[in-house]
Amino acid sequence: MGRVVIDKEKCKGCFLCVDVCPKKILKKGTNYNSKGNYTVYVDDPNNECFGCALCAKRCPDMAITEVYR
Amino acid sequence: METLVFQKPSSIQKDCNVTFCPGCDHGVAIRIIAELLDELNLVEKTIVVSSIGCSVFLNDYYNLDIIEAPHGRALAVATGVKRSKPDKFVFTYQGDGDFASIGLGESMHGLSRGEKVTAICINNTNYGMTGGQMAPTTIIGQKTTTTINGRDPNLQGYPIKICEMASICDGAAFVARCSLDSSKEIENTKKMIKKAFESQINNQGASLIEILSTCPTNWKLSPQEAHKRIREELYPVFPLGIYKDKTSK
Amino acid sequence: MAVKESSLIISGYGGQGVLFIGMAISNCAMDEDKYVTWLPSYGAEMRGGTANCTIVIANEEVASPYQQTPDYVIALNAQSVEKFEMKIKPGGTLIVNSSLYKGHEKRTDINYLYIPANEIAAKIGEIKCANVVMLSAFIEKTKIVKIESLKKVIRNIISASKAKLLEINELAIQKGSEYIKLPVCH
Amino acid sequence: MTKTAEKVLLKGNHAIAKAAINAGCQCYFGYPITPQNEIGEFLSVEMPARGRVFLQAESEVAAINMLLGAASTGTKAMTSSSSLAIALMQEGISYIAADNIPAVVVSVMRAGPALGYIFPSQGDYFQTVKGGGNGDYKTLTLAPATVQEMIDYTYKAFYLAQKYRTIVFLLADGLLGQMMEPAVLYDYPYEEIDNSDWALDGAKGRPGRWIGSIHRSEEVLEKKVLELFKKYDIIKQNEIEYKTLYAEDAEILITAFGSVARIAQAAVKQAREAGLKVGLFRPITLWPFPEKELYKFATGKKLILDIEMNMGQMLEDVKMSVSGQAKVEFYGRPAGFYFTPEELLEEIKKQMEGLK
Repeated sequence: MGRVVIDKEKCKGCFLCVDVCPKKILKKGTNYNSKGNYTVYVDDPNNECFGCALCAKRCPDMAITEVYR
Repeated sequence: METLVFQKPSSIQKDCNVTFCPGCDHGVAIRIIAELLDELNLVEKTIVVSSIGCSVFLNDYYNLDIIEAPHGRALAVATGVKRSKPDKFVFTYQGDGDFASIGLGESMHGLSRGEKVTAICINNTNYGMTGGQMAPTTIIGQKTTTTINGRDPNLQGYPIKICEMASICDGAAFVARCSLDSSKEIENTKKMIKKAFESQINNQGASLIEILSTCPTNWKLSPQEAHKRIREELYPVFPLGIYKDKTSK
Repeated sequence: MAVKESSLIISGYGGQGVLFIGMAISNCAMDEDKYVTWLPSYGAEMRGGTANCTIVIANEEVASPYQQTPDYVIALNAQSVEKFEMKIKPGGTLIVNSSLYKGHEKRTDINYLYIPANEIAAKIGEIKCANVVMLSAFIEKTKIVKIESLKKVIRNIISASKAKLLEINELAIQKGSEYIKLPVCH
Repeated sequence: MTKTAEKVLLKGNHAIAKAAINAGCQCYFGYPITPQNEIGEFLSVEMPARGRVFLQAESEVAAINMLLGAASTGTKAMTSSSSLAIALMQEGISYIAADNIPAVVVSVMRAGPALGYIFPSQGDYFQTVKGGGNGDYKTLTLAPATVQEMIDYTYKAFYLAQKYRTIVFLLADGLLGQMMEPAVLYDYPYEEIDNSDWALDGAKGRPGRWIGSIHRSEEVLEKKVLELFKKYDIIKQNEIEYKTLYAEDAEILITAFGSVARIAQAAVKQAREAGLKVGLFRPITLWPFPEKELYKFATGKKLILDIEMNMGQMLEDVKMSVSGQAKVEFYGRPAGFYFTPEELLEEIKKQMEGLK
C-alpha cells in the first residue's frame, strides 16, 4: 500500500515514470498544466502502489515530490 | 500509518523548477548528488563549482554554496577553492564539452595533481545549450549541427574517451563511467558517485564520474528513444565500469 | 643640491661572481645611507655565459637604474672589455682584469686601471676571490664607498660558520686595496 | 610575522613576494614567465614554510581560475604574470570583477606585441587599465615606481581588493621587477576586512550562496552592472592617488607613470637646475585615473608632455583629462631600458623651442 505525490506544475510530460512503474498505475494525461505540458496522473483503483519510488527516482524534474509506503 | 520513503533532498531549493528539456537526465544527476550530500552529511561543508553549458544554472536547484567557473575551468576553480579551504567538500558539475574539450588541460592536470575534489562530468555527446553542435565525445557517424553528415574521423577526428584518459592520471583515486538510462543504472550511478565522494572525504585523491546522459532535444529523439540510444550506440563506444580504484588500497 | 650620481657596470663570465660583488657594493652604499640601484642583465643575454650588472649610487633617488654610458666598468674578462670599452663616459674609468686581458687601449678619453686579479687571488690561495680583489681595488681607487663598509658587508653576507671563506675574502679585500697603493699601478 | 624596520637591499620582485606574505596572502597560483619569476620562486619556498599555499598552475588560464576559486572563499590570494600571459588571464579577470570578489594580480610588463622580448615596457597600460575581458568592468590599478613602492602598493593592493571586493592590479615592469634597491619591509599597515557576509564556506546555518555572473533577466543583469559601477564611483571618490613635482608653476607639465616617472622626475630636476619651468604629474592609480586632478594642473600650462615606454597609451587618458585645456604632445619608445634623464631633457628643450 503506497502513495505518490505529483506536483503537476513541475511535470513536463516526458512520461519516463510511466515506463518504470512496475504496476503501471501512472498514466499519460490528456490535460495540460499552466506551462502547456501534458502531465502524468495516478490511476490506482485497486491500491496496487507499494511505494517502490522508482517513478520518483526516474523523474528528471523532481515533479514526484514524495512517496509514501 | 504511512511512512515517507522518498522526498526531495534537503539541499534542493524548496520551490525548485527544473528548467532542463523534458526527459533530460541532468535533473536525475543533480538529485542523486543532493541525496548523497544528505546521506554523507556533507551539505553544510560543500562548495560546488558550476560550469558553462546547461549545467550553469545549478544555483536554481541547489541551496548550497556555489561558484561559477568560466568555460572549462571548473577543475582549476575547484583547486583554488579546495586549496584555500581544505576542510570543505568540493565537487564540480560539468558537461563533456566543458570537461574534455575546452577544459581538458585543467581537467587532466587537476586529476594528475590529485586535487581532493570530485568531478562530475555529464556526457551527452553534444553541446546541448548552444544547440547541439559536435562535442569532443560525439561518436563516429553522429549527426550534430556542425557534423550534419555525421562525424567523420577523417575530418573531425575521433571521440575523446574521458574515463580512459583520466584513468592514467596517477593523482586520480577513483574514476568510473556510469549511465542514467535505466532505474538500475541510476542506482549504480549513485553508488559510483558515493565511492567518489568517499575517496575525497578520505583524502585519497581526485575522483571523476562520467555519466552517460541524454539530450533528447538535440538528439531529436523521445526520452525513451534517447535512453535506448545510450544502450545501443554509446555503450559500445563508452563502456560502463570502474576505470580506476585506489580507494581500497 | 646638485645630483651626484655614479654609475658602474660589472661584467664577466657567469661564475666569476659578478652579481655578487655588485650586490656587495650596493649594500655598502645602502649602509652609508646613499641611494643605490642594482640591475642585472637577464634573459638570453645571461644564457650566453656572460653576466653583467649595473649599479647606480647617488645622493638622491636614482632616476634610471639602467645606464648606457657608465662612469665605471669593472671588466673581469676580455669579452667584457670588448663589450664596454667604447661605452664608458668620457673621463670615466675602465678597470681591467689584466690577468685575462692583454689588449691595447682603444680610447684616450678614459682612464685605464689594470689589476692582475687572478694572480693576486691565486697568491691568496683562492682564485674565486678575483672578483673581490677587483672590487676592493675599484673602491680604494674611487672611494665611491668606504673599504670598511665592504669588510662589514662581506662579514654579514658570509656566515660565521664559513670562517675560512670569510678569512680568504677579507684577505682579498686587503690585497686588492693594497695593490692600488703600489706605485706600479699608477 | 616578519618585522624588519631597517632598510634592506631588495629586488623588486622579491619585494612584492615579501609584502604579499606580510599582507597575509594565503594562496599564490602562478605560471613561470620572465621577468617576474622571482616572485613564484620565492613564494614556492616561503608559502609552504608558513603552511600557506603555493601552486604552480599548468597555465596562466588555470592560475587565474585557481585564484577565482580561492578568492571566492574570502581567502587572500594572488597571482603574478607578465604581458602576453596576462592576456591569457583576461577571461578570468572579467569573472573575478563581475563576481565582486577580492583578488590581487601582479603584472610585470615586458615588451610586445606577441612574444616580443623580456625587456621592460609599459605596453600593457591598455591591457590592464582598459581591460581585455568582456563586458563592463574596471580593474583598480596601482603603478609603483620604486622597490619601496612595490612593498607599499602590494600592501595597498591587498587592502583595496578586500575593502571593495574587487580585482586590483599591481602594474610594474621588468625594470622594477629585476632591480634591487634599499627598501624597508614594515608590517602590513591596514585593517583586516571581514568576509563572512559573502564568502563561500559551506551553507551552514544559512541559505546557500551563489557567486556567478550569469543573469537570465535583463533587469537583473543591468542591476548587477549598475551596482558594480556604483562601487567604482566610490572607488573613484576615495582612492585616486597621484604625485606631483614642481607642477604648480611649471610651463611644461610632464605626465608619466611607473618606472618612466622616476626617470622623468630626474629630468624635471635637471630642467629646473637649468632654469626651465618644468613639472611632473605622476598618476599612481591608473584606474581610477586622476582626471580632475590632472585637469586642474593642466589648466594654464603651455604644454603637457606625456612620456611612456610605449607608443602612447596613457596618452589617451591624459588627453581626455586635459580636455583641450593645454596642448598635449607625446614622447615614447616601445620597449627597453633606453630612457635616460638626459634624453628626456633634450626632448623637453626641443618642445620648449617649438613653443616659441
